[in-house]
Formats: sequence, structure tokens, C-alpha cells
Amino acid sequence: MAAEIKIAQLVTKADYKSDQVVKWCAGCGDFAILSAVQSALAESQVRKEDVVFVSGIGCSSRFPYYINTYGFHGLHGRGAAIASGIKIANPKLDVWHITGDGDSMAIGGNHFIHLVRRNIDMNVILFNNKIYGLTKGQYSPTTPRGSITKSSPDGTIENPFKPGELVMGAQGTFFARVVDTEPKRMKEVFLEASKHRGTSVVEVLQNCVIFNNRIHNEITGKEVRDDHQIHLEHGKPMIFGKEKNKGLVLRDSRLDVVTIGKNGITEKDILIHDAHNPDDTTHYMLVRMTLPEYPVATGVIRFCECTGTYNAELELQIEKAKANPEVKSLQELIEKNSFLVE
Amino acid sequence: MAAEIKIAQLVTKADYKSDQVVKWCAGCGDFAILSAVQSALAESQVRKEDVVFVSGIGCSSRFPYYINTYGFHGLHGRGAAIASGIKIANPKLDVWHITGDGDSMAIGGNHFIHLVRRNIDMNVILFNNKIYGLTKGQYSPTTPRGSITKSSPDGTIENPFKPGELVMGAQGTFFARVVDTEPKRMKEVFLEASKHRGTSVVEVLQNCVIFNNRIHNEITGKEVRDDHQIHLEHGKPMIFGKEKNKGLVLRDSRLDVVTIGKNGITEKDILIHDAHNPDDTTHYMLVRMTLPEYPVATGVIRFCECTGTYNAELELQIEKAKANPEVKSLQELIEKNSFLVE
Amino acid sequence: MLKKPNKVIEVDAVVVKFAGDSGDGMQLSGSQFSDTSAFAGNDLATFPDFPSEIRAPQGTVAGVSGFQLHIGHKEVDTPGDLADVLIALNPAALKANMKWVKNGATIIIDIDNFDNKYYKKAGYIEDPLGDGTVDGYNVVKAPISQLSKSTVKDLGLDAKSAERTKNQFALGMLYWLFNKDLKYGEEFIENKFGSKKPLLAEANKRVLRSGYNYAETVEALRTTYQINPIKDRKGLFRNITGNIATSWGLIAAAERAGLELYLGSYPITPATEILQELAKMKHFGVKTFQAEDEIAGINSSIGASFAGDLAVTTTSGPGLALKGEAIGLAVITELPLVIVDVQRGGPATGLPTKPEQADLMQALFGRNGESPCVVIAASTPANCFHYAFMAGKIALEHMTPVIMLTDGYLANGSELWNIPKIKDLPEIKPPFVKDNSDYQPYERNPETLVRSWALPGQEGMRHRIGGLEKEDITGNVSHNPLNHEKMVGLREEKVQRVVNCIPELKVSGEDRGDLLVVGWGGSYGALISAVKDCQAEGKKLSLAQFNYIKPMPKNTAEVFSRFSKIIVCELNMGQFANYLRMTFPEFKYLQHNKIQGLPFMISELKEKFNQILEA
Amino acid sequence: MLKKPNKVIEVDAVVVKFAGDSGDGMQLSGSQFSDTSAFAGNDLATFPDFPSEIRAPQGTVAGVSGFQLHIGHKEVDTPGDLADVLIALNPAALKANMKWVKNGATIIIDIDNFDNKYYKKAGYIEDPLGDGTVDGYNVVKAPISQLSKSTVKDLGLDAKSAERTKNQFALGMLYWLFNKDLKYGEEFIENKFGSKKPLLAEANKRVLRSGYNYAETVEALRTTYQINPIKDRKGLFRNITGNIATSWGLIAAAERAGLELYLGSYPITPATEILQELAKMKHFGVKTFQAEDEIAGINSSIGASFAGDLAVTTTSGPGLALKGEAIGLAVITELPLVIVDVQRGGPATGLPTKPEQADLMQALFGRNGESPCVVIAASTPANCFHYAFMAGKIALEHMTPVIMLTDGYLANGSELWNIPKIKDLPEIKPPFVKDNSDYQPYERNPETLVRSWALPGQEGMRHRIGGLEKEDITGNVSHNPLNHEKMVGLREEKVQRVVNCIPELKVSGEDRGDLLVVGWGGSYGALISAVKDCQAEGKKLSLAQFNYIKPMPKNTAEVFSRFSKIIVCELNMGQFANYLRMTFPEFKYLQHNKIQGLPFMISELKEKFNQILEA
Ligand SMILES: Cc1ncc(C[n+]2csc(CCOP(=O)(O)OP(=O)(O)O)c2C)c(N)n1
Ligand SMILES: Cc1ncc(C[n+]2csc(CCOP(=O)(O)OP(=O)(O)O)c2C)c(N)n1
Ligand code: SF4
Ligand code: SF4
Ligand SMILES: [Mg+2]
Ligand SMILES: [Mg+2]
Repeated sequence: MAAEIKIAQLVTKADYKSDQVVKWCAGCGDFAILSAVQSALAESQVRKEDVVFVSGIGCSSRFPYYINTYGFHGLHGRGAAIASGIKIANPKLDVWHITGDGDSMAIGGNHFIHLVRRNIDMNVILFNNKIYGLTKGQYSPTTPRGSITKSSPDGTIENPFKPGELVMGAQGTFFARVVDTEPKRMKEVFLEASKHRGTSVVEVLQNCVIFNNRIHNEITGKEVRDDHQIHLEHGKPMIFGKEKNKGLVLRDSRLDVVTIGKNGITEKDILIHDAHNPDDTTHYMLVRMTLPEYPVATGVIRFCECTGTYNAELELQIEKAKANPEVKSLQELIEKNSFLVE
Repeated sequence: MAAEIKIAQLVTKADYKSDQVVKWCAGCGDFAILSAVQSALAESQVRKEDVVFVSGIGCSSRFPYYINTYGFHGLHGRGAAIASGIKIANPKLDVWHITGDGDSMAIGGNHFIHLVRRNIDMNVILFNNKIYGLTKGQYSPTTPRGSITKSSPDGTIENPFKPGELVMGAQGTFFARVVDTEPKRMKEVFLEASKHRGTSVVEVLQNCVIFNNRIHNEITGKEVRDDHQIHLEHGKPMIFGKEKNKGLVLRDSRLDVVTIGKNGITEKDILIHDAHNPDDTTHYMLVRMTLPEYPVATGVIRFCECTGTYNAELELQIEKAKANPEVKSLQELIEKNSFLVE
Repeated sequence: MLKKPNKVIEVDAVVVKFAGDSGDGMQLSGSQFSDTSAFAGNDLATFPDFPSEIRAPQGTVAGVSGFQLHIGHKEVDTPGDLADVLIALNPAALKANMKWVKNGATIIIDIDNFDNKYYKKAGYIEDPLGDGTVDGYNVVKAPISQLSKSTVKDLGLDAKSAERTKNQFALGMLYWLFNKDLKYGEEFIENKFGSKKPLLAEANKRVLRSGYNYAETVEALRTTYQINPIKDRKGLFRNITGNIATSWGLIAAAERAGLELYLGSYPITPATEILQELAKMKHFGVKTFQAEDEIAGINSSIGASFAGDLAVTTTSGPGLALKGEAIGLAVITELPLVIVDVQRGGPATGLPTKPEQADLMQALFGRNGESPCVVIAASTPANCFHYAFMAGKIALEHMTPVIMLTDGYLANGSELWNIPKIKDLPEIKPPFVKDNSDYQPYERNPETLVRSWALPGQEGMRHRIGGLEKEDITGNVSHNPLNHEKMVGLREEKVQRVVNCIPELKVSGEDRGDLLVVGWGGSYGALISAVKDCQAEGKKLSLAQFNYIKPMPKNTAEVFSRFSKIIVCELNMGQFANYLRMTFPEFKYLQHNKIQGLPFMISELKEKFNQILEA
Repeated sequence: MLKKPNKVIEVDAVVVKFAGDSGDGMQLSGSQFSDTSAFAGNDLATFPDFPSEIRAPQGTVAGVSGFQLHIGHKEVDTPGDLADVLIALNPAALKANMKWVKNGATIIIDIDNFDNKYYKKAGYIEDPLGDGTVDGYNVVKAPISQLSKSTVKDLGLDAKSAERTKNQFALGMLYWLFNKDLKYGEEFIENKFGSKKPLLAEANKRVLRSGYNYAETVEALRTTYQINPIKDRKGLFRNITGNIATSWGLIAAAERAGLELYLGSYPITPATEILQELAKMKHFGVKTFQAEDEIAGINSSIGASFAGDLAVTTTSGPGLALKGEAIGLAVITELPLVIVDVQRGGPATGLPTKPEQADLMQALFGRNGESPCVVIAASTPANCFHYAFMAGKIALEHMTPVIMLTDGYLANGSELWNIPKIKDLPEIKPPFVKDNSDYQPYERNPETLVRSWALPGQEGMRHRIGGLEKEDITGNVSHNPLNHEKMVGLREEKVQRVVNCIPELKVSGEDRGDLLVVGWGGSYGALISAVKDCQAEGKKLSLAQFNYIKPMPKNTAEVFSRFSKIIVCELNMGQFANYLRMTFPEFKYLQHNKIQGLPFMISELKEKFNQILEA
């Protein structure tokens, strides 16, 4: 429905700036994400009154205050549940859920995987700075093993979640990864996410200058990013590298990095990215790629509409029930099995 | 440690029977599981005082009352957290966590995936009857889509979790699946699980005679089970079928069912099961196989000790800190930065 | 049409208890006989009691499922203290219920199950029929299993199904004993199995009649009883349980508000039935979301409320504990939300299938910070409809969470309900604003202090709310100390002003007297019965039963002041008494408390009241 | 060694407030000056206050971080109402703090930041130095940024680091102003940066001295102050915050019990520091488990307790709300468990960095069912050690959860602590049983009603516990009505009997009088200061500060009865007052409440007390 309501008046990015002072630390990656979201919204031409941003608690979760839409700053970890209720109550709304790695992977982990499983039509942006920002620097479920943080003075001893892997494990239909240093790609990926029907999860590798500065530098750094990132596009070969001469091939059940031109490898051998494949085995391999063996995959890794959304199916069931109601009115219902005493 | 303490005296299955009346419905699959666990424990020769069973709430979670070990019947969904605390507090204990599909996949979903991620050394037995038994028949997160239950009179509209898939998404190191109708295999799989260092998850397809009778019959039924189940064993080819002439092969990134002797397929083409492979891509494919396209995989699908356990690593950190303490006593600690007033 | 028995005695009321194994269909036959009695014009109250296991081992006391029914020619307020007639389908049922039957009661047993094996399973050492256990009772030993099976022999039922008809045999005997028309019993069976399972319908009907006929021939049942229709009632009635009444009351509130109903819930005994009932109501636009846990349930409801639905979450005590943080969010965002807590025995998992009133303090205070919300309680199965409706009305009109307390006793118990006209129910008018108005989310109605409500999708009204303290009027985040104090005060005062929208406290009985019995919620039936009995004996006591707990009715202190003594009776350790002490410290409160997972008995209350009155 | 200033005035006490941007190092310089004062033998109390954002925009009022320090020649109980000296590194710092300084106070500003741009950011319309804002104050306009930078110019620091030394410049001025020895300041820097960052250490030391020297030359600081060492104290002291004291108290309890300490926790302001501190204590065998949420935190602790550790969980209000259900589990399983709640402003997310005392009711009643546990509260930063120790001792010896309440004010505030000898602390003896004894998990010590404790791994003691109601003695699951009533009673009575192990209530002041001021927990400092002041004026009032809340000391009613009036002062809407009304309804309680996310001011309390005394 939301898509149908086109507006005459042009909505600009400025329309999406709220009157509140943005209170993130200078240099925080969150600013760039906010800006990219505002651009994406302006471009998407969705009716601005239909947009709702919902978040949990964390630095990232202050987001709704800074964007001029309907907004709900919820409870730590519970944004996904609040957003679910909003979308189910009014499926016409364009719902965005903003969350951090602590918010969605720690306390909100269960709501996150259930949201993904139910495939409720909304867009999740996961600000992954691999640290608890707002509480000042404890490790999160995505913090690399061995990291020394305020709550792990001897290094963490937990395997970090990879959000994409967990999304696959919960049967997600959309997953993308972007870095906060590339505004244009962010905006494009957000636009893709907004087009997808079902739960779309975008993981943004976000820098926390204060408590985890440069955590993503091996991926986002100017010198290394071309070699350490592979930006995936549906239908395009999986090529990367400064020289655009590296690529991925599939060998049995594993991906391998190859160099085009070496060992007889030509561009034709390189795997073509099929984001739309309902079978997510390859997506599962792609989201798990880590340095140094592999480049880190960015872009839309999975985009599939192979299963109905919870909200649409519920609407259908309600329509069907209304078309053929068991009883016509509440009065009729409560009067069933009744008897008159005179 | 637990493994080291061997006992002289022979422990029998009877030692593991508690004095409480077992209160499951006649015909419930839980009885067979209880019996198989008792057999496995007797066979494992672990010191019986070191065994602790911890559960949440549900029919299945009454389990600890019926087995003569230390036992804790916890809160709905929280068994994994309680068990984690027990194991971390005393790593010598042999901890088993009993849970249902509602207990572990609904309210306890977050604790479940975090337990798996942390790889705390314990054995989880997930009684998957695809229904809420104790609350009398509402759908659970594993109930097949479209099912009509007490809380879904028009059929569910949610994609069910596959516990194995979720375990992979959470970087699990051990996953097995068994059916409640095969006591011997159950016992063997439980023994395997108990040998594994790290979190082992065994999903038991369990029948609830009262609220979801015959839900697994397409898999466990006498006539169909050989064709509809593939029992995996590490190092053995993936062959199944009444005639033992069907098998699985890997083509690109997907598994295919083939018939030995047809289209030039010989036993040699059949994939060998490598449960120990640290890369879980194939395991991910195996756990997701569903009827009618594939047989359902049973047996130990993944068994890998590629990452340390939380409890052992913590013990190490503590040992290290004790060997080289920053301060020698609490007295010394609190007297730091102090001054004497005389 | 059926031959009349030798002797018919007219009685005012009778209490019947059905007891058997969990699989024996006791709940079904109980409901069947209730409906029949209702159609026959009797007043009634029922209460089932079942084990917390699904089917605890057959033949054991733990596995006994019971259903108590009180039918009367006059008003009936409780399912009755003790039974006049007990149906015990096995020794365990006898063992579990002997202490709940009157001296000299009629006990109908299925003699086929009274063998050595079953005595032992039930925990009897000797045959209870021979050891004096039932001396002084009118024991009817009927070969129920055997006769049931032979009645359906030629129908080709499987053994299990044939066996399962035996509840109808026992029931048939009751129809005889109480001169009830078999027609209603047969219709009930028809509705239950009818078209889907015609064979079962036929079998059950046959066995019902067979039991009736058997009773006619048994010496012990020569005397039968007649409970005449109740006279002082008029209107359209039906038998209803508290959970169903709650569900319908919520639908009615949504309808009168012109909103859709949203329920975010997670199953938990004894609240699950509300979820199940509402899940069937999609034709009314009702949306039920079975969440992954209680926290997701309430948070999704908060979302749905923000989006403009009448949002509800239902649970029991342990679930309410989990929802505390989110209730605080609804308090600070000032969104309408109904939270239904069907109380059960605690603490922790406690006694999941037993009623208790021990969540009152939790409902009032179980959250961080100063977090006031409205708390109300239903007091009979049928008035759950009214209070659910009022919960919706107050929530929507006052932009506040409302906790509605019922309990396992109200939820599963039933009584006759005088069916209202939905269109005559009060209107519900949420404080909506028009598109493009000059909207400040925390600007308030100066009289009620209620903020106004703009919904996502409305033009020109974009705004943001959340869980951080908000600035007065604008709703922006504010750490200003004085603003915080002001907002804390406003939230409390807003809730207090709901007092202007609720009825004054009325006492049952004289306006003044020696003793005021105070109760709240589900204990009403027993309290009113006991108070009436004492009043009939000429005692000067009255009952004040509270349905509105926060705020309490305006005239509460005034009512209290008119009695020499006050006793607060509750199924907990004294939570309401303590709440009264903090609210009206000027009075002295005596207490009567019971915490056994059981409702009050009328007799124990009377004893207590008399004791105080004589002191 | 340093040239003395012209005029030195001896003063009893002085309050200094450091204020600047979040990144300006105000907390650090505050601590530095505190330590120096402590070493100089002054008594002290400190309180930091920072925004809930990490680094809210530079130069804005929202981004101001402050640190208040009260140092005295006599006993000092609070960080002080108003400041004698304010350091304001920018206009926002001035704006945020002008209402918290005394008339005529000295205000040291970094004039380099007082330009048009910064006035505006701070929300000033005109230059506050010119518009009368600071008229009547002793304003010292120092070019702090500029001089700091030039001091370190030749060290080759990056611009940011150079800029960041400015807090030391301001601090150096204070050292001059209060005649403090720079040696301690330099040592502090050495400890902080020392070997790891020698360049930073050097830079900071230089700037500190540079500030000192600058002050010496400024006209406005001709007069300096001397706060002499406190006399009536002896022993080993250190400056300590409440969170650190809590952490160490828990370690001490584990040590005295011969157990390992286990903490299952989830980070939340203002409790996180306890987790962080204990995570560093692996050499004492301390295990910290940073759980996925608060629920996992407490449940893992319950597991650890079952396994035999001294188990603890730490949180703040919203987290306590989430733990309610699990606390009930600890209650019914009767396992030792310490729950620390560092209270903050509510409801919901509320005011996360501000103190409040509004979780009392939640601690007492925030659970389903009748779910009693022990509740205690620390009342000063340093005595958090003692009450954490006692929480552990009571939990272990009485097999019960103990909720320990502190708040953001105690947690982050500091004072001098008289360091105890660990080996002289009381012994802790959990009710362990020997292997292969005749163990019944719910058999009780007849005197204390405490059950005994067998640990997994012990031979011959296998048993099972859980959240369903348990049978007396055996601990088997039981639905028996009378057993339930008995167990509910036993659990309550067990908690009540803890009264025999806690000290009697002592009042500060005369035993009897016109007014008893009642407080609990963290408000002690302000209350005792105000009460002492009034006493000094000859008023007949005393203070009763509660640390033991459930149960309350035995002699409470007796103490109350000796005063004509009672006033209960709390940073909430009156929760303790209400709790007293329900527990001792025989007294009348006046109230003084404040709910601004701020501690009491001594002046407001005195005014209130005088008002009552004169009424
Ligand atoms: C119930 C509850 N528990 C804990 C907290 C404290 N808390 C606030 S934000 C946060 C983690 C923030 O981390 P993340 O979600 O990664 O967001 P970031 O700040 O890094 O953007 C925590 C633990 C809380 N507010 N509420
Ligand atoms: C906090 C809480 N919420 C809900 C419940 C009610 N409850 C008990 S068991 C259960 C689900 C049981 O399903 P499952 O885990 O699959 O176990 P099963 O009975 O099928 O073995 C529910 C919802 C509860 N006891 N506690
Ligand atoms: S603490 Fe980190 S994540 Fe939070 S606002 Fe600052 S830079 Fe951003
Ligand atoms: S209800 Fe189902 S799962 Fe529960 S005991 Fe009965 S058969 Fe087993
Ligand atoms: Mg983060
Ligand atoms: Mg189940």
C-alpha cells in the first residue's frame, strides 16, 4: 500500500532533518549513516508521514530523535518487538528499525531472530561498532575474540556472532553489509532494502571513535579497502581488488579466492552473484568470509522474496475471515448459546 | 576433569532412576528419551554425583525430577542460562540441559544461541514436538507453516526455525538429530554428545500424543523411515533407503539425492560424511534437508572441537592471573593508594 | 415424557462435583450439565480444577481432574464449599475429594475401577469402600465402565473411544437425579461432535440415556431432586467463563472506540485461553500476535498502540514480572495499553493451575522508578466482560496502561451472564487530534491531564516519543531536574484523576455497622455469600468489594469511617490490607488471609466474621 | 619550597566544582584533586555528574561534565550544596553551574573559550561576562587553553593531546589557591600515564605546574586558603567510590566464606563499573560472566549459586525489573544470591545517569506471588563495602536472595574510607552438609528456619530443586494446599528472623525529641548534615537512617515511639514512608520528597525541619 501512495510534492532530504541537536561524538560513524538514510528516504519518494523509525537503546538508538519522521525510542533490545507491533497494527506504514550490535545481538537477540523468521516487512539497520558505546566500552556479542575491553581486561573468550550468519540461520530473506565510510553505497543499499518485501537487515560496519576506534580499518581503510572488501551486486561476477583482478570461485562446498589471469583463471570462471537464489547456501558462505583468507563481502548479499511476509499473510487471513464471518456481529457472538428468561 | 575421575563401582541404569512418579501422558515420546539418557549415563561411567540436569519449563522440562542426579527445574526459557552458571562455577560437573522447542526456541531463544556461541561445555537435549505441550497445544517456533493449532485456528503464518540451522548460524560445534522411536541410536548419540567438548545440541524429534500426535510420522514411521531418514555417521558415505541404494552427492553448492546404479552413479560418488570439518557449510546443507525433496538427516551432523570452550578458557585465564597476581591479597588491594592518619 | 421417580424433593441449591482421570472428560461433562441447568433456568457457578501435568499417571491422585458445579433456585455466587453429590470415576477421584463433600452426600462411583490395583495407585492401603471411609454416605456403586462399553458395543468404536463414553453414563445418572431434561444434554453432544464425528455423537448420546435409565432402576436413587428456575431474573443469559468474558469485553471496547483490537501475548496458564479465543476473531479485525516471549508480547503491543490500535497483552504472574520494564515504557510514553494478569499461585512457577491474589503489589509497584498506572480487578467470571471493557475505555481515554487483574478461579470458573446490548455500552473516545493541527505530544487536557494522540500516517504530526524523561508539552528528551519532578507528578496525578470516571464504592448491606468486610477481585462470590448469611442471622456487617484499585473510589474513606471494624480478606498474605494502610492510614485493618491455591470457603469466612463480631 | 602567597586564610571546608566539556577531563582532575586532599589529611566527599550521551556536542550545556568536591578540616558528609570555587572551561560549563555556586564565589574561567561562538552554543544570547551574570563573583579570567598549549609546544604532542592538558592548568591554579602540594598531583599523573605514555605524563605535569605558577601571579588569587587536616580520625584511609567499595565488599564476603565469587551481569549505567572492577579480579578466583541480558545474568548466578559459589548479579532499575521472575526462583529454591541494584532515575529508561531512590517498592514487591527476600541499602560510598559484605553474609547464612540498594550518587560519589582488616571481618558460615549425610533439601534449622545446602559433586546427596511449590522437608513438587500455605509462611518467617542477625537501629542525636528524621540509603550525607546543623542550633531532632529495610531492626517501633513527630525524607514519592505505614501503622509519618535526579540539599532539609519544628 505504502508504495501506491505517490506524492506530488517533492520531499527533500531536509524534510527528514529533525529539530533536535544531534548528540553523537564528533567523528562518530553514526552521522554518515543518518545522512545516508535521509538521502535514501528523500529518494524513495515514500509518503513522509508513513515513515516510522523505531529503535532500542544505545548511541545508535538515539537515531529516531534526529530524523523527522514518526519515531519511537524504545527499550534496550526491544525495538524489533515494538516495530513488529507497529507494522502488524498498520501495515501501510514504512517501518525502519535502528539497532546496535548490543541492542540486537545481546539483549535483543531473540526478538531479532524471530523478526527475521517471521519476515515482517521492515528494514533493520544494525550499527555494528562491535562495542557497547553508550555504556562506555564493554565488549558486545560481535566483538572479536581476544579483544581487551573494559569488561574483558584479559581478552574476550567468546566467539562473536556474525550478524549475517545469524540472519541465515534464522531464514532471513534479505541481508546486506555496508561500511560507514561509503555514503553513496550506503544510500543505495538502504534503497534496495526498502524495496524488499520482508525483513531486510543491513549491517553497517560503524566506527566508534571513542571506544573502538579503527575497529573496521582493515576493511574500510583507503589503502586496503579494495583488496579487503568485495562489493557484491546481483548478476555481476564476484570480482574485487585494486586491480579488479581477484575473484571468487566455488570449489565443492567452499569459496576460493583466485587471481584472474593466473593458473588459467579467466573472468568466466568467476562466480556470478545470485542474491535472489532462494537457497541461501552460497549467501551463507559469503557472509562468513573474513580476513585474511577472504575479502569481506559488502553490498546486498541476499535479496529474496521466496516466502510471504507475516503482515501480508495476516491481512489476507483477516480479509478472508471478514468476507466469510462466522458471526456477523459481536452481538451475535455473545448471544450464542443464550436463553431468554422472562 | 570430569572425565578423569573414573569410578571403581559400577553404575547401572537403575542408579539414575529417581523416586518420583513420572507424570507424562501414557505414550509420550519423553519416556523413551529418559530411558535412553539413563542408559547413556550408565554407559558413560561418569561419576554420578557430578551429573547435573537443568531444564526450563514444559512437559519435557520435568525431566530432572525423574533422573537421579543433581537437578534443577528452572524457569521457562532460562535453563540454558542456569546451566551456564553451573558449568562456569564448577567446570568439573557434567551438565545436561533439557529443553523443549518452546522453551529453547521461543522464550529461551536468546540464551540458546548465546550458549552455542560461547561453546560452554554441556549437552543440550532439545525435545522437539513442534508444539507447546504443557500449555496444551499452541504452536511453537518449530511448528510447520500453515499448521492449525489452538492459537492458530487459521494456520500459522511463520516460518519455523530449524534448530540445526540456528545452531549453525550461532557457530555451533556439535549438532545431532535423533528420533524418539529409536532408543539405541538415541543412546549412542547422547554418548557422542557427552564426549564432545563444547556445547552439544541434540534435537530429538519427539511425539506428543496428546496435542501433536504423529507429527513426525513421515520421518519415523516404520514403512517410510528408511527412505525418509538418512542416518549420518562420520567417515561413512551418505547412503540411505530401504535398499541402501540412495545417496547424497554435492553439486556446486547444493546436495542432490541420487540412486546408486542409476545414471552411472556408484558408491564412490557418494559424499562421505565429515562431521569434524570446521567449515560447517555442508553441515548447514545437511541440517536443512526436508521432505519430500530430501531425506531428513539424523545422527551426528557436526562434531567439531575447533574452538575452545568458554569454561576452559576462563579457567585458563584464572590460573594465569593466580600465577601472576597483580596484588597478593585482598588486603593489599584495598590498601593501595591509602595513607595513614596518626 | 420420562417416568417420574418415586419421590421428588424440591431444593434451593445443590453442589455437584465431577471427578475422574485427566482423560475422563470431567470438564466436558461438567460444562454439559452446567449448560443444561442454565437452560433449565437455574442460577449457577462452576469451577474446574485440574493438575498442572497434562495427563498425570492414570489412577493417581495427582492425575485427578475435577469440575464443581453449584446450581440454584436462588442466586448462586460460588461453586460451593462442599459437594452434595460426588461422581468419582476411580479411587483416586474419591481420595482427592472426600474432604470436599458434605456429610451424608451421595457418592456415585464407577465400581469397575475400584479394584486392588486402583486402590493402591490412589494411595489407599485398603479398599476404601470397606474401611469406613464412606460410612455415612449414600454410595451408589454403578458398573459404569462396563455398562458404557456394552451400550456402544455394536457401534464399532475403538476400545479407547468406547471407554471414554463413561462420563456420559455418570452424567445420565445425574440427569435422572436432578430431573433434568436429556434433550439439552443431547444437544450439547450434537454441538460438540455433531457433523464432524457423528459416530461419537451417537455413542455419547446413547450412553447418556443408558446412564439415565440405569439410575431410574437403582434403589439408592429413588429420591430425586428438583431445583426450580430462579425467579427474580429477566433477560438474555448465558453461561460464561472469565477468560471468555475478558476476551469479549476487549472486543467490545475496540468496537465502541472504533479501533482495531491487537493482542500481543505469550501462552501461559491460566491466561492462554484469552489468546486462543481472540485468535478466532479475525472476522472482527482482531489481530493476535503470539510472540516469542512475554517481553516481545507487551513491546509489540506498545508498538501497536503507538500505531493506533487498542493494544492488549495477556499473561499470568511470572509473565507480568517479565513485563515490568515495558509497562514503565507505556507509563512514560503515555500510551493506552491493557495488561491482563490472570493471577495464579506463586512465587516463581509456584502453583500454575491454582488461583491466588498475590500479584497485587506487583501490579502496583513492580517496575523501576515512580511508574503509576491504573489497576482494576474483575470480581466474577461474568463481570470480566465489564472490567475488560472498562480497562480498554480507561486506557484509551486516559492514555495510560491499565492492569486488569483476574485469577485462575475467575478465568476458568463460570456463571450466568446477563448479556448486554453492545450498542448500549458507553462510548469510548480516545483523545485523537486532527491532521495538521498544532501538535505538541505532551500537551494535556487541563482537566484530565491526558495528552492527545497523533497516529503515524497522520499528516503534519510527525513526532518522536521514547523511554527517556520527556520535557513537559514538547515531549523532547529532558534532563532538567524540575521538569522531571513535574512529569513524575503529572503522571501520578493523571492516574489519580481517573477517579472522576469511576463509580463510587457501594457496600452490600447497610451503610453503617459493626464490621465492614473488605475484599477485592475474585473473592467476591465467597465473601458476598458469607456476608449475606451473616446478615440473615441479623449481624450488622456489610461487604465492600473493590474493583477499582488504583485509583480507589472517591468515597472509600467515607465508607470505611461508617463501620466500627474493618477486615480485609484476601487470598494472599495481606497485600490489599497493606495498600489500604498506605493510602488510608487513618483506619485500622484486621486481616483474613488464605494462601492455599484455593478460594475461600463460605463457612470459614462466616466463622471468622462471627468471631470478630463477638469479640 | 614554593613561595607563599600574601594572605592565607584557614577555612573549615570548601566546595569546588570542576566543569567543562565531556572530553575535557573534568572527572580526572576532580579525582586528582580529591586524592591530593585526602593525602593532605582532609576529609572529603565527591560527586561527578555527567550527561547521558557519551560526548554530547562540544560547547553545549547538554555536553557539560562536572565533578564536585567537598574537602574539610572537619567531617564532611556530602559533596556540598553550593560551590565556593567553580572552574568553568567554557560558557556552557558556566551556564550549567551558575545556580550551583555560592554568592561571591570564585569562578575560574578559560577565557580562550569565551567567544561569541561558544556563548551561542551554550545558549547565552549575550556575553555572560558582560551582561551581569557574574556580577558579585570573583571571576578569574585565565587564558588557560593558550597557556597550556604553549607550555607543551616543544614536546611534539599532537594538537588534540596538547589541547587536552588544559584541565591540568586549571587544576594547578587550584593547588595554588588551596595550598596543596604539587607532589601529589604529579604522582597521580605518574600513576595514570606513567610508563605507558611518558610523553603525556610529562606534558600534564608541566601544565599543572604552569597553572600553579600562573595563579601565583594573578591579582585575583592573592588570598589563598588552607584546609587543615582532620583531627579526630586515625587509621588507614583511602578515597573510594561506592561501586568500587561494593565490588570489594563482595570479594571480602567470598573470602570470608571460603567460596569463589561469581558475578553474572549485563552492563547498565550506573552499575557497570562493578562488573568492570570484578572482571579484573581473576587472581582472586573471581568469575565474571557478561551475559546476553539481565535475565541471563541473574539466572546464570542462580546456577552458580546452586553449584556452590557466592553468586551475585548487579544492575540498575530497568534491569531489576527484568530480573523479577528469577528473583522469585531464588526465593522458592532458597538459594543464596546477592542482587545489587544501583538505582537511577525512572520510570523506564528515565534519567539513566541521575540518582533516585525509586526502586524500593520494586525491590520489596516486584515479583509474582508472595516472594519475600532480604533488602538492605548502603548509605555512603564507603559503607557500600560493609553492606555488600553483609549482603553476602546474609545470603549465604540464611539461604536467601538479598537485594542491596545503592544509587548513582553513592556509586560514583566518593569519600574517605577507613580501611578494615579483612581477617577481622566476621566469619561467614553457609549451612553446608557433609557428604552422605541424611539430606532433606528443605529440612530447616529450627531457630533460623534456614535450609541446609548440598552441592552438586557431593557424594550421596543427589537431589532436585526448582520453581514449582515444594513439599516441606523433602522439596518434592507439591500441590497440597496446606503445604503451600505453610511454605509461604516459612519463607516469610525465615526472612523475618534475619532480624536477629542485624544491629538495632541507632539514632544520631538524642534518644528522644520533637522530631525524628527518617531516611534510608544514599540520602544519609545530606540528612545527617542537616540534622547536625539543626541540632547545633539547639533543636530537638535526631536522625534514624535505615540500612536494613527488610527486615527492619527489632527496636524500630520503640525508637519511633520516643519522638513526637516523624518525617520520612526520600528521593522518590514516598515509598519508604508507605512501607513504614504498612509495617508500623501505629505511627503518623510526615514526608519530604524530592524527585529531580539530584540529591537533597542540606539547606532545603534544614528549612523543612525548622518549619515542622516550629509548626
Ligand atoms: C534493560 C537495559 N539493560 C541495559 C541497559 C544499558 N545499555 C544501554 S545501551 C547498551 C549497549 C549499547 O550497545 P549497542 O547496542 O551496541 O549500541 P551503541 O551504543 O554501540 O550504538 C546497554 C548495555 C539499558 N539501557 N537497559
Ligand atoms: C515466563 C513463563 N511464560 C510462559 C509459561 C507457560 N509455559 C509453560 S511451558 C510452555 C511451553 C512449553 O512448550 P515446550 O517448551 O515446547 O515444552 P513441551 O511442553 O512441549 O515439552 C509455556 C508457554 C511459563 N511457565 N513461564
Ligand atoms: S561513544 Fe562511539 S558510538 Fe557512541 S556516539 Fe560516541 S563515537 Fe558514536
Ligand atoms: S502433553 Fe504431549 S509432550 Fe506433554 S506429556 Fe503429554 S504427550 Fe508428552
Ligand atoms: Mg555497539
Ligand atoms: Mg514442545
